[in-house]
Amino acid sequence: MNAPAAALLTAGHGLELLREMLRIRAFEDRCYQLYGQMKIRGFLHLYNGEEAIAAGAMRALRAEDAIVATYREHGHALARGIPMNAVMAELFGKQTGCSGGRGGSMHLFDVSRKFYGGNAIVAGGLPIAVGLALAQKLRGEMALTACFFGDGAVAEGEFHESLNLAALWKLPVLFLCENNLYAMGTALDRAQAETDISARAAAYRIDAAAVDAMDVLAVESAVARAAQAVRGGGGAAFLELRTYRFRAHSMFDPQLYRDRAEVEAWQKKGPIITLTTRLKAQGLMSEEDYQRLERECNAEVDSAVQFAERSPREPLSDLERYVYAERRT
Amino acid sequence: MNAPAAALLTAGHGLELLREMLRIRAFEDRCYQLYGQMKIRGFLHLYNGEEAIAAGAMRALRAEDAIVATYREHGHALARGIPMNAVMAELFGKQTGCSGGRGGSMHLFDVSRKFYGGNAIVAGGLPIAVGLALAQKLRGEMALTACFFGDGAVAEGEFHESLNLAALWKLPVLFLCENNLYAMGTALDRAQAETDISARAAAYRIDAAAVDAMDVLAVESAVARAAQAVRGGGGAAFLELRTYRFRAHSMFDPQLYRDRAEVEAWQKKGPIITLTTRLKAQGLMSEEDYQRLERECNAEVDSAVQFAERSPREPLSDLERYVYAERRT
Amino acid sequence: MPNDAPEPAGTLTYRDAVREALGAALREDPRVFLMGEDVGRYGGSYAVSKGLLAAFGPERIRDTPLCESTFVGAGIGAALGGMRPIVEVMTVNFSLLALDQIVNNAATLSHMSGGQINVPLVIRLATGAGRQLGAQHSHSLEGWYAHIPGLRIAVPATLDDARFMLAAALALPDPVLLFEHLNLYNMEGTLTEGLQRVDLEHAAVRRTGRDITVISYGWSLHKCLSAAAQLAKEGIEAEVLDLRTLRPLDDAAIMASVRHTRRALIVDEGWRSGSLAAEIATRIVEQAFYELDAPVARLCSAEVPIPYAKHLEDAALPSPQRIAAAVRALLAPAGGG
Amino acid sequence: MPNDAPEPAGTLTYRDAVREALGAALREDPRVFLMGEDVGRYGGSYAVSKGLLAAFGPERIRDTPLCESTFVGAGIGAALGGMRPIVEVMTVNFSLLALDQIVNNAATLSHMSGGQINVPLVIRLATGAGRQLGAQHSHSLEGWYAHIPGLRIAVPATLDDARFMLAAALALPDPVLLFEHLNLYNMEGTLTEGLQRVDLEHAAVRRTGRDITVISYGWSLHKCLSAAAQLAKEGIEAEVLDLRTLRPLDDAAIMASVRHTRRALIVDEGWRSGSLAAEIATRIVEQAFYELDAPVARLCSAEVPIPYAKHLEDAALPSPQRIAAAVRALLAPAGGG
Ligand SMILES: Cc1ncc(C[n+]2csc(CCOP(=O)(O)OP(=O)(O)O)c2C)c(N)n1
Ligand SMILES: Cc1ncc(C[n+]2csc(CCOP(=O)(O)OP(=O)(O)O)c2C)c(N)n1
Ligand SMILES: [Mg+2]
Ligand SMILES: [Mg+2]
Repeated sequence: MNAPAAALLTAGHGLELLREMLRIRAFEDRCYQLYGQMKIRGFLHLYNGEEAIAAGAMRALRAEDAIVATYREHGHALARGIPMNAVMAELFGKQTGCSGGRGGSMHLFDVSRKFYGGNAIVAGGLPIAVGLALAQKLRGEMALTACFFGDGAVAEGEFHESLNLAALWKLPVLFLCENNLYAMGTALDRAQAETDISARAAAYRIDAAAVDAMDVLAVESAVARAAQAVRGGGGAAFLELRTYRFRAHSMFDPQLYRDRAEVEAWQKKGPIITLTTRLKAQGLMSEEDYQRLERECNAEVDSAVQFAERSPREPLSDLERYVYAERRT
Repeated sequence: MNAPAAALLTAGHGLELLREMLRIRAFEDRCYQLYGQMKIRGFLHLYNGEEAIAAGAMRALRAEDAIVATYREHGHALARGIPMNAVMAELFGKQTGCSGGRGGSMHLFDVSRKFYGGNAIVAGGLPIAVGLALAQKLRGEMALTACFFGDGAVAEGEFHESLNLAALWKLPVLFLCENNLYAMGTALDRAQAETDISARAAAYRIDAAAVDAMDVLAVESAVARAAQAVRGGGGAAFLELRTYRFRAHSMFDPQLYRDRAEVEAWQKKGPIITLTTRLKAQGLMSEEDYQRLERECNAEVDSAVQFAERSPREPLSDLERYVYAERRT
Repeated sequence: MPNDAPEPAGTLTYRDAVREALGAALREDPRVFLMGEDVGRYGGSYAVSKGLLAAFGPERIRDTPLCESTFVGAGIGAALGGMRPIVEVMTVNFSLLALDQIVNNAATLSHMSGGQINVPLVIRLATGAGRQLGAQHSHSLEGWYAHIPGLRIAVPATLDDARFMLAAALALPDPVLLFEHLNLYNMEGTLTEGLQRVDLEHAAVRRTGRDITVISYGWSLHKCLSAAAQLAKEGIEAEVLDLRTLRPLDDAAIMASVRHTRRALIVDEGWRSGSLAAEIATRIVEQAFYELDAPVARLCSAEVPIPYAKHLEDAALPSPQRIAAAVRALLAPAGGG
Repeated sequence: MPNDAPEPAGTLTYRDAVREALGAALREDPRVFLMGEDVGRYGGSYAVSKGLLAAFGPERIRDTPLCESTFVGAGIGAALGGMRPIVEVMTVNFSLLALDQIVNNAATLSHMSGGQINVPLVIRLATGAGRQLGAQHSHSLEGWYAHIPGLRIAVPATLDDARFMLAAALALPDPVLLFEHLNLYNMEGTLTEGLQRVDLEHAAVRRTGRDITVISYGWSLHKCLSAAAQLAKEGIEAEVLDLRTLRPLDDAAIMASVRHTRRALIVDEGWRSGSLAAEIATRIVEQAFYELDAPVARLCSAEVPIPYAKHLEDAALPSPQRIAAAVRALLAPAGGG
């Protein structure tokens, strides 16, 4: 792993990152329950274990940057600043949801925050990110487009086409590959002839590095550094963020393809534990602080659930709205 | 270029290769005329300048190997042994054509020679080649699938997907990239962030080498060596065959994108001149031999044209045949 | 046909029936193999292929990387090379990535080669909406695929068809797409005793009636049957026709029923404009115009990317209630002309 | 609308008209750029964009590598990012490689995001058969695309539309696909004097008549007009309707004409089964059944991958002769019923 060393840690900084990860974790755990209660439906892909990526990366990005994510994007949406109420309401299919209830878990949008979705087609977001970056370049914006996708996406043709185009045209795309070692039940080495994903990216002459994504500080600093290079006009950059998914792929996955022991081993080095241990060891956080953070996050989730429950649904008469634009631009 | 050294040359060997290249050249030049006379229609992509690839590669392959080519495949069809009559009749749209006149220049087929086409979708043949090789492997055949495609295909997603799958599953595919530096009017360096195509292939852990494809002997020996490795169970191999297209992309191309001087410089080192010079220098061929070969090739073309002219067309009543298979298997 | 396959006893699900079909095909013909994303270790994203990896091993139950275009194209190539591949595209939504291979290669190779080549490839795809999966995971494109000459499109709606259509498809030298609606996998029932094979040519009357022909297929068929049961209580006898194959269409069966009932409603989960329902309606007009007592009608999905929220999704799709209402409207005294 | 664009004087080709439209759009709006394979240095594979690179430079006339899915997807992204991309997919045949981006993203993003997002993307595609290009290069899929909600499909058949539809498409915040038939590029004529804009909503009557409505679009329209001229000599007055946009369809114009003539023939280069012609026929039956004097008829391409040989290709496609014959058959005394 050739990631940059993590920055010197302050209590404020550390607690903010921890809080973001705890928020996401609390949100995901509640979603799991709500799915059992049939409040949330459709496909639900949880982010447990991978929180350091969204938390670390979003902190290193700027408001003017554009974001493209996948169907496993609750964490990205929350860390980007979409209010939890709007995200939860979306999962409830409510009008107050960040996509008006039409998108659901896999299609969170918030254009005011340049959050261009959730995309449920593996690798489908990459070309869109390339296009957003092309627009940024053509318009002379000092911004970049951050594109999140999984290790599974690396096998798709669009990965190849998009990396080549971004490199060829020196576009400000930051490719962020969340390598959690599995695409559904398919382990990386049964999907890729070359399993070193950052090496693959380098074959397009894109600056690429691998990062231990169980360390949120490593993620943050790697993204910050890469983003700086991209903003400086250096063209696209690529980070392979090595992580692990603690829960099943979706709510329908019996996890026949991996051992419980493997999951447990990874859980022991999870991003929340890792940061918590470090903060405590450095005397930057007490157990009390930690409890308080957790309580606050749970309270936020509680109130998001209440908000979602109480929110109205889109009227049926609006079913056919938005298929075509209503405003003329 | 890390191609193997060319084998020691005998007169018989050299003249056979030269004859094959001259046949192709004579065929292509006649096609050019026939297009002007509107005997041949549709898209016509000529192979002038690239003859060493088909001639050298086919000699190194075996009857049991399968072949997949592109829309620029007259040379491959002829060198594979499809009778010139059947190829010419195909271009005339006649019943005696190797595809019954339904395919035309871009869709030559001869299943008895395991020639699985002509494909007019750039990179569209690669997945098919992977599948043919999968069948060979599953059936335990000691055969491989040779897949020809251009430098333009390297940018397509199917290139990436196919190389990965062939490498991952260790399939007996021999990828033969005809790098003539242009995809229509798009020069390689305006299409690829990394212009070293064999390096790109190596990123999939496929053995890859670049070959000077103006030297038919180099092509032959490189293909023979790679084929041997593939047949030995080593999985896929990749050759980048460096060549140049002497004529326009197709009959509609005003060639705005390159200089006449560039073309002329390449013509001076063309594969026929190169081999001719060598054979003469080594005293293996006289000018008379050369003239005789050329006459014989032209005569073969003459009679192919006559055959095509005299052949019947498919009856109109057969228009809807073959959309679905007529035999049940 | 499966000789040595044990006859299933008693109740099974549609999922079980497809799995049995796969097992029988694999046992019977060494050229058959199954290939697709997560068909092996994961057990199939809808658990259809669960257990097959253990039974048949990784050479014949092949997990692929995510590369729809290439593994479908590889299926074509393997078919050319003498195998009988069954390619699973996890859902029809992802098949859009493989459309070039399906339309430009699988569908054309036979004709374009003057009949030298056959492509005996079977592609299985999950299809349909109704599970709140949102716009990118709820397409019903089987009718759309039926536009393409060179392809055969079949839709098993019953347990019998789920169990035996695969063998019928494998027996054909042409590319066949089999569409399995998500909502059918958990449907329970029993197989018809003694049934050994089905064809891919004929539609089937699933309920007889005299007042109107309701034409459908797949999951929608069951909505039609439930509407017909309701209508019967009101004294309306609807004949319900299961198309079974969408390409080729069984015109004879359609016209025979329509000539008998003189009215027709087509129910189709595809979007209305350019739907298969339009094709069937047009054929009825072309072939039986003067025998109609009312304009042919169709009930399709609303023309929207299918939304996530349940109430919106429900409103977008045909339902037994809406089917029954459409039938009643067609039987009401004609307006106009 | 182009204010400063010089009014073309005299005769021009359809190709020229498209090129002028591109030039005007590029001049007028700095957000517009053109992107696709060989649009720049090569001059466009049908020479449409010749000269634009010199005039507007490589940032705005962008040659792409061969990667249909990604450059179409990049067009979507650029549209989201505030640009007004015109993406050229060299021909509709290759658009199959980009179908996932078009159907799963361009067509859904607005609805799926609850209306937050627009995708003001224009995709231009050459389409059609008739040049002996064989099965993989002769698709007519514009009617097929018209099945997809969220897309707008327009087909310029005249010089005026070739010149002005692009601006109309760019003015819409939705994804618009513009299909240009290969055979039209060399068509010559003059622009209507003083015309400044066209809409993308209305069909147009290109010839008036009382006996039958012949409905078509694109290149086939011209075959219909030539059939109508022939029929007029025989005393049959066919009204010829140019659909102009295939999604949305202008039902009002279709019905108005059919109510007037009481007979309709639809001519469509797409394959018959599941054709746009079927959709139009069905709408006519749904909306004007009791006003029809004969069953609606359609004339489409034979259901074969289009063959290379000229006589076979000709036989596969609609022709003025076959159109005229179909009209005569419809006007013959009705059989049956
Ligand atoms: C094109 C496409 N093919 C298949 C699927 C089904 N599918 C959904 S998620 C997934 C695995 C993706 O794995 P990865 O990219 O590693 O992301 P992760 O789920 O691990 O975050 C698959 C196969 C899909 N959504 N899109
Ligand atoms: C998918 C696809 N896109 C575009 C085209 C149009 N086209 C035909 S040949 C060609 C260039 C291909 O170049 P290359 O692969 O280098 O082969 P070459 O013609 O040089 O032999 C293009 C763009 C096509 N046939 N298929
Ligand atoms: Mg993964
Ligand atoms: Mg080339």
